[in-house]
Amino acid sequence: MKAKVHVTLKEGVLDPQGKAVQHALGSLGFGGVKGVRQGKYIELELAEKDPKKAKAEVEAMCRKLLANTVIENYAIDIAEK
Amino acid sequence: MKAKVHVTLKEGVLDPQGKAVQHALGSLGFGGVKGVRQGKYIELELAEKDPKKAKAEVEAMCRKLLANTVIENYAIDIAEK
Amino acid sequence: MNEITPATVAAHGLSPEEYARVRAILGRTPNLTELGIFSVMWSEHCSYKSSKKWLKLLPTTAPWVICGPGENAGVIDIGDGQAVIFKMESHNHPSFIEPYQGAATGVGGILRDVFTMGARPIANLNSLRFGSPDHPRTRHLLGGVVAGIGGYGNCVGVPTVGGECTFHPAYNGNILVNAMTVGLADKNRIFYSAAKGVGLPVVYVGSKTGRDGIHGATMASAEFSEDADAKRPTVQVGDPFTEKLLIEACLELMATDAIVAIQDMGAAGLTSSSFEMASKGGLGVELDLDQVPLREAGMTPYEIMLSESQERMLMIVKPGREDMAKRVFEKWELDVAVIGRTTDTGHMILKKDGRVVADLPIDPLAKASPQYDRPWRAAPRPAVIPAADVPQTNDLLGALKRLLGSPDLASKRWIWEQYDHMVMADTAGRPGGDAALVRVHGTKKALALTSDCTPRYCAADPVEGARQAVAEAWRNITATGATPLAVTDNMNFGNPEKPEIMGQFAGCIEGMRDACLALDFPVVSGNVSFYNETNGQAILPTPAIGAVGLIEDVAKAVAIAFKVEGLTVILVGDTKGHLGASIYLREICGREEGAPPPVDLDAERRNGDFVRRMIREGRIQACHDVSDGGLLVAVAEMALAGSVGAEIAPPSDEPPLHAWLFGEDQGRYVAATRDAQQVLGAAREAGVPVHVLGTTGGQTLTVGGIGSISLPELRESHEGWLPRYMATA
Amino acid sequence: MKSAVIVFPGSNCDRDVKVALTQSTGREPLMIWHQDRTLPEVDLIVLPGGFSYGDYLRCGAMAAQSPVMAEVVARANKGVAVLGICNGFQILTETGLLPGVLMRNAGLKFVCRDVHLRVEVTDTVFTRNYRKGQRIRVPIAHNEGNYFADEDTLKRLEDERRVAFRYTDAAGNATAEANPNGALRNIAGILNEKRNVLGLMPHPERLADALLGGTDGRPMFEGLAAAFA
Ligand SMILES: Nc1ncnc2c1ncn2[C@@H]1O[C@H](COP(=O)(O)OP(=O)(O)O)[C@@H](O)[C@H]1O
Ligand SMILES: [Mg+2]
Repeated sequence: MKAKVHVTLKEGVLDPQGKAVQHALGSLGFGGVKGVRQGKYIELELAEKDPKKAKAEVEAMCRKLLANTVIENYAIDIAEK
Repeated sequence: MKAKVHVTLKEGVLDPQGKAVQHALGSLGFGGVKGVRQGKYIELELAEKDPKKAKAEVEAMCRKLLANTVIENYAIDIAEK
Repeated sequence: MNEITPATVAAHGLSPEEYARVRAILGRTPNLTELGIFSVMWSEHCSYKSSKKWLKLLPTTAPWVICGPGENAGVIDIGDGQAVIFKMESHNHPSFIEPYQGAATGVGGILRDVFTMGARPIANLNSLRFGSPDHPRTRHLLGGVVAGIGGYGNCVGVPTVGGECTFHPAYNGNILVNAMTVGLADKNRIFYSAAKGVGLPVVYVGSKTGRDGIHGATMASAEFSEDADAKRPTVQVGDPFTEKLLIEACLELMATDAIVAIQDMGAAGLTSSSFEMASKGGLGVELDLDQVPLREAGMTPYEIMLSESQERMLMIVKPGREDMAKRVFEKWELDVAVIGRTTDTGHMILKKDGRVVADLPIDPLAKASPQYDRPWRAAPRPAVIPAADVPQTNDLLGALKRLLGSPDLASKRWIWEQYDHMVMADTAGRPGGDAALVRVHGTKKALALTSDCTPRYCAADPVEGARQAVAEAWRNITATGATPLAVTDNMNFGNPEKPEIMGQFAGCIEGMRDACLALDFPVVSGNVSFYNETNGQAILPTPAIGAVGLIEDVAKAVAIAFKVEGLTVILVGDTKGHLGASIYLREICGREEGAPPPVDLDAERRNGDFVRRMIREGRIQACHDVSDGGLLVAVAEMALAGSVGAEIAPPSDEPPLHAWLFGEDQGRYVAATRDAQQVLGAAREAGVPVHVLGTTGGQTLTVGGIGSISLPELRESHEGWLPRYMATA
Repeated sequence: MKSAVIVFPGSNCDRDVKVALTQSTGREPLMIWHQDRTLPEVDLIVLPGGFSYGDYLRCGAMAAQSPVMAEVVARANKGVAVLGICNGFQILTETGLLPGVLMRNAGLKFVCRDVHLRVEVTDTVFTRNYRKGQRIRVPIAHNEGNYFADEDTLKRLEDERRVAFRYTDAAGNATAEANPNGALRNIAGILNEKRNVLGLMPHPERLADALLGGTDGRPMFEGLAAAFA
């Protein structure tokens, strides 16, 4: 199974990176860009064959390691290949 | 319009972070995890109303700033809200 | 929740009596915004209500002190028209909740305290305490805190040159993260926080205000319980890049005559900064909250006033200088806005959407802030443990190896290599020695910087332990050849409402006072962090001492390393063999008990002054004070630092060998000299006890009559522990 | 020698390199703000270390888009000497003046310590005062110094003798243990084809003063001064 994980900052949490990127885009002439937020995108392959169990496993990984749940949310997609 | 951008490392490019995450998952007891790759996920809001034009604009942002095309690929999703 | 109920009052950390006082001052019931303001202004963190009475006992003056406690940081004179500005501050609770961001924002906060006074920050230090290495959270907390300190300090480009890091189960539920910043300023260009003049613009600069850390100050003033997780959303995220721009922009504007007063927005953000500036200047202030740059839509006055968003400053500027301020901050791409003006009403008036949303009298609020004389009880002094009652292992060199590889004594290289300790290209004495040496840019002079505390001594005997903490800081500076000048402190304790905790606090103040007076080492700034308890379990009393010294010619300073073979190794100071509360007793005998080593402040001063003089006269080539672990540990550290061994001979009679090798008697230094005869002669004249220990050379450490151990074997133990510990998940 | 140091928001070794240049050449460099679109005539342009734009997004990515960089690229292409130290190296790869990228350290930690380097080539204005094969000690301080390039690029760099410095042990051997960040082939610094652009992760400006513990960085600045005397 393949898992795709999005880790994003919770709403209201300051995103210094997003802020700087937004600013830089502005100076590069891309006007009208707002609300830039930068997160992480993680792909992994799992030995687990059962989608339900795979999802539960990745959930545990997110809570334990992949996401900092104090300030971050995560979303998991499980796919066949 | 809202744009979602995935920036991922090209195949064949070493990913020290992904490797370390994989290793850490292993020592946390998550066996059978392979092929961990870590990329970036960027969300932005655009003033542009036309989806085609919006996409072209974000393409330009990716080439100029958001991705380093020597080692990274990017993928763009444009959504209504 | 706009109605003020007893539950609302309690949720704001105000006691019913305090709330009654609020109502008496206002002559009415406060609204929620006003209550919020009272709650942070009267929090322990901002008002020092339990500690003020005691802090007054500390000596704070000396001819070289320009500004003592009361401002953002302390200021001392280092000659040639220059001043050093420094302070230490805690970020314990936030770091426990989110170690990376907690520690990072701790560094950001203390940097702002220093550059707000006009100084360019030139060095950071940090004093860290973690729980037992076996505790399941320790590794994660340590890794996160160190990465956070590095992440922030490295990015702003201020070298992190020193600190300390020890472990004890008492910190399992309450780690300590104390950060210190040292800055350099022109003596006649120091900025203070008192507003002067009516009708002057109040200017906001830095990052936008978001809903970060609302209630941070009250959180720092409350005890932890198991539901600490529920408090998570108050975590703030640091933006070191913006801080770096803020430093440059503020220093640029400070070079003009635009600023009347300036204050960083720290704990309690806009509330305490505006309040303090007005209160110190005896003025009123009127703020238009619609002008405050906001990050999020729909923020209420309550949220705007209590937000602890980072990287923000508040200034009062001269009339007509708003545009100049704007130009500078816009060049650095920072937000800047005039958000109000000073008044002569003595009131703080907040407006939003054209309506008055709060109206508070400033003076009564500041003056009537509660002050407590909390009951206290001194702990009984533990018995002195005679060396003869402590078993001697038959493998003394094995014991040395174990001590060097024990968590408290193991090398902290793993930590400091994650800190850029060389940026600014003035670090003449890097981490790993006694005090770090940072050259005063463009001169031959250098500052010697250190932070010290031995909490197990303070737990055993707060008075003696605090004397020791001050003495050790003084000694670490002296061991480089520098003259100790002044102290900042960070008093970390449990719940002050408990008499035994207040007893520890009172005892530590007494000890610090004794030592600071005897060593001419005034306290110029500091911070108190109470309520370091989880589920009723308090931390060890931890009065961390940060200190600054000065050497006129950095070329004369010495380091701890044995670099040359054939030097005579000497010991300065008396050795009685005190093993009570020692590392040997704990690590080898598994006992944590007994009175700590007493500090003879007269001897301390005599020995230190002698060592410093010998260094300045070029008679000593390497020097290290003797502290944790005792004499043999000190000699081993010197050998490892320079990769040159030594052979030393123990005395023939008293004290017992293990007590001589591992006793933690105070006021001692190990030095290597090529002028042994002159040094011994000078010592005799000065009435300072000096013993010849042996000679440097080879690749082993040899103790006569006992045996040898190779430096690689010792190094493996000393350098290996922390990386190995952190590598295991 | 006339030199210019480019200052980006977040640069923090700009002053350090200014001091080193002034000490070894007797002449102060011009400090150029990144917003400037013009550059005075100079012999050497330095992109200093630090955290331009906080190292956010990718190290050097935003700085590479600064107004002044277009002019820096133009000068480099005309043969003006350009030296990128640490963050400056990252900026040079982001502009394409140098090939490859600097990725996160293999150990995933910021590393600040002295390392040993082997000087691989001496036929450049930057390294002419060193001996070929000389082993020097210089500090590193970075989180992203893990040099990566594809095989073809690496081969070209080697064939054209464009690797300027390699991480080695004290004896001068480029071992895996001596590699502080996982850089391919222990690469610490590389040159462009014309050999007038050098990017390196270590900080020669931090060890150019005996009081700071060594002077192995000094020959780089003295060599430059001599080249443009
Ligand atoms: N958290 C830390 N950050 C930076 N340096 C540290 C830290 N902990 C320890 N060090 C450094 O390690 C060395 C030894 O520390 P310590 O044993 O506390 O010294 P001492 O006993 O002389 O006070 C010192 O140079 C100190 O600055
Ligand atoms: Mg010491």
